[in-house]
Amino acid sequence: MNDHKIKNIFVEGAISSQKIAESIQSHSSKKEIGGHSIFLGQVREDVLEAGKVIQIEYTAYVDMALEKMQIIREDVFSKYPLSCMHVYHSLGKVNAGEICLFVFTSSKHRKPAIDACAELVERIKQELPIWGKEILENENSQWKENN
Amino acid sequence: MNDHKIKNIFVEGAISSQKIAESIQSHSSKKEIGGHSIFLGQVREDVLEAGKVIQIEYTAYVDMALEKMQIIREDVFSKYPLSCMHVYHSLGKVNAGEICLFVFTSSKHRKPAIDACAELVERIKQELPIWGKEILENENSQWKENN
Amino acid sequence: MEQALIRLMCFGMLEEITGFKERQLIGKQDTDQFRIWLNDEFPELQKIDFVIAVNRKLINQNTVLKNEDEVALLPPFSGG
Amino acid sequence: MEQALIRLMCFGMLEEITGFKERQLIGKQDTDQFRIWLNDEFPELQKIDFVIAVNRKLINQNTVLKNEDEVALLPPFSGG
Repeated sequence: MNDHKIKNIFVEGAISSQKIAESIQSHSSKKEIGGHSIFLGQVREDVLEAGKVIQIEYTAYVDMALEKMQIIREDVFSKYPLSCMHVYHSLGKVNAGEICLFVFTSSKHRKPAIDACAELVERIKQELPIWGKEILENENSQWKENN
Repeated sequence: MNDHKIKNIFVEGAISSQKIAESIQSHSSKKEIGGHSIFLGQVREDVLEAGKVIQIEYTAYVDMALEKMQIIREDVFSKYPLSCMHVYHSLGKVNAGEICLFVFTSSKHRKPAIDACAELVERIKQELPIWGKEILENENSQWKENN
Repeated sequence: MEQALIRLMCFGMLEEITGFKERQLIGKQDTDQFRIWLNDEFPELQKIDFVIAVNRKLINQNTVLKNEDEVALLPPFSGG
Repeated sequence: MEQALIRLMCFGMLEEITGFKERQLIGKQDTDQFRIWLNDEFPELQKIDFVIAVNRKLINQNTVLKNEDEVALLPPFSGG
């Protein structure tokens, strides 16, 4: 634990393109920024043996995920000269084609923004206690496995 | 040269966050996509010896830039399994804090999208005949140099 | 000696297997004792890949359990 | 022999130095001849870093110039 306030990353349902636009727009006042890197995770309509995925329902161990995200955030801030870092992840139901993960880093130069964003995405996928349950068109479901 | 239609990448003035949102939104129907990677170049309010940068005015050798971009596009498409690739660059005046470059790649999995986007940004900066003239607050100007 | 009362939580597919999301559990001195109880109570968990967190930190060795500790069973993560 | 009429273009700071964006030029058989003419006409260009494109391709060796070729002087790129 540390002295910093724990930031929330979770949003209910899909992340809208409007929210992403607003987040980008809000950085126009930060005039020391030269590059933004963004990663968006989109729910895939995978066709599994058991059927076609139409939705993923996300659950998380929220308290642990936020504590872990705080550690990741501090690691990445100390490794790269970033102006900003924003992370949002969906909870609950997200339809195929909708956005479930939004990672946004900004820096004076492009390289730290790009590298930090890529590293954040990997760590979020590997280290945050979040689970996706794939809802199939035939009303069956199965638990997602990350590769 | 090749058989493909040459795509335009140039837009007059800054690239709006609304345009970026619309571009993201339009991919929600492509349900095989699992990850999008986006790079945004933002005009920095650099403080130079000669004064503070308030705007960059971009010019380009448009025909050559579009031909070169077509080659880069095909190289990157043949190297990474991408669903989509979009590149936009400003011409004319872009104020500090505004977006002048928008690179957007999408793939089934995150890694090709992220790697392709990073490679595109490098190649665009190094290989496209585009020039930025930094307009200073004291009405002087100087030609930008990429690092 | 007072017995530790822990808060036991299950996530993802483990909630479906055990049939509970959260319950209280008493009398387990450490995570090794806890694992023995878990295997007795839910033998089907032996086929499942999962890790244990105590107070929101993953553990990889036997850990003493204190009163009000939060013990969570976590299947492989699949966020993003 | 008919003399090639080429289209000569300057970009970025080179447009400011030469004072033109585009003009026609006649009688240069290849890019080596063209460079000699350029150095005579604009000696200040010798201090400037630039490359030459013929028909929108960068050249790195002497290149024959044909009628209607597009010859461009390009200072270091600074897009993005």
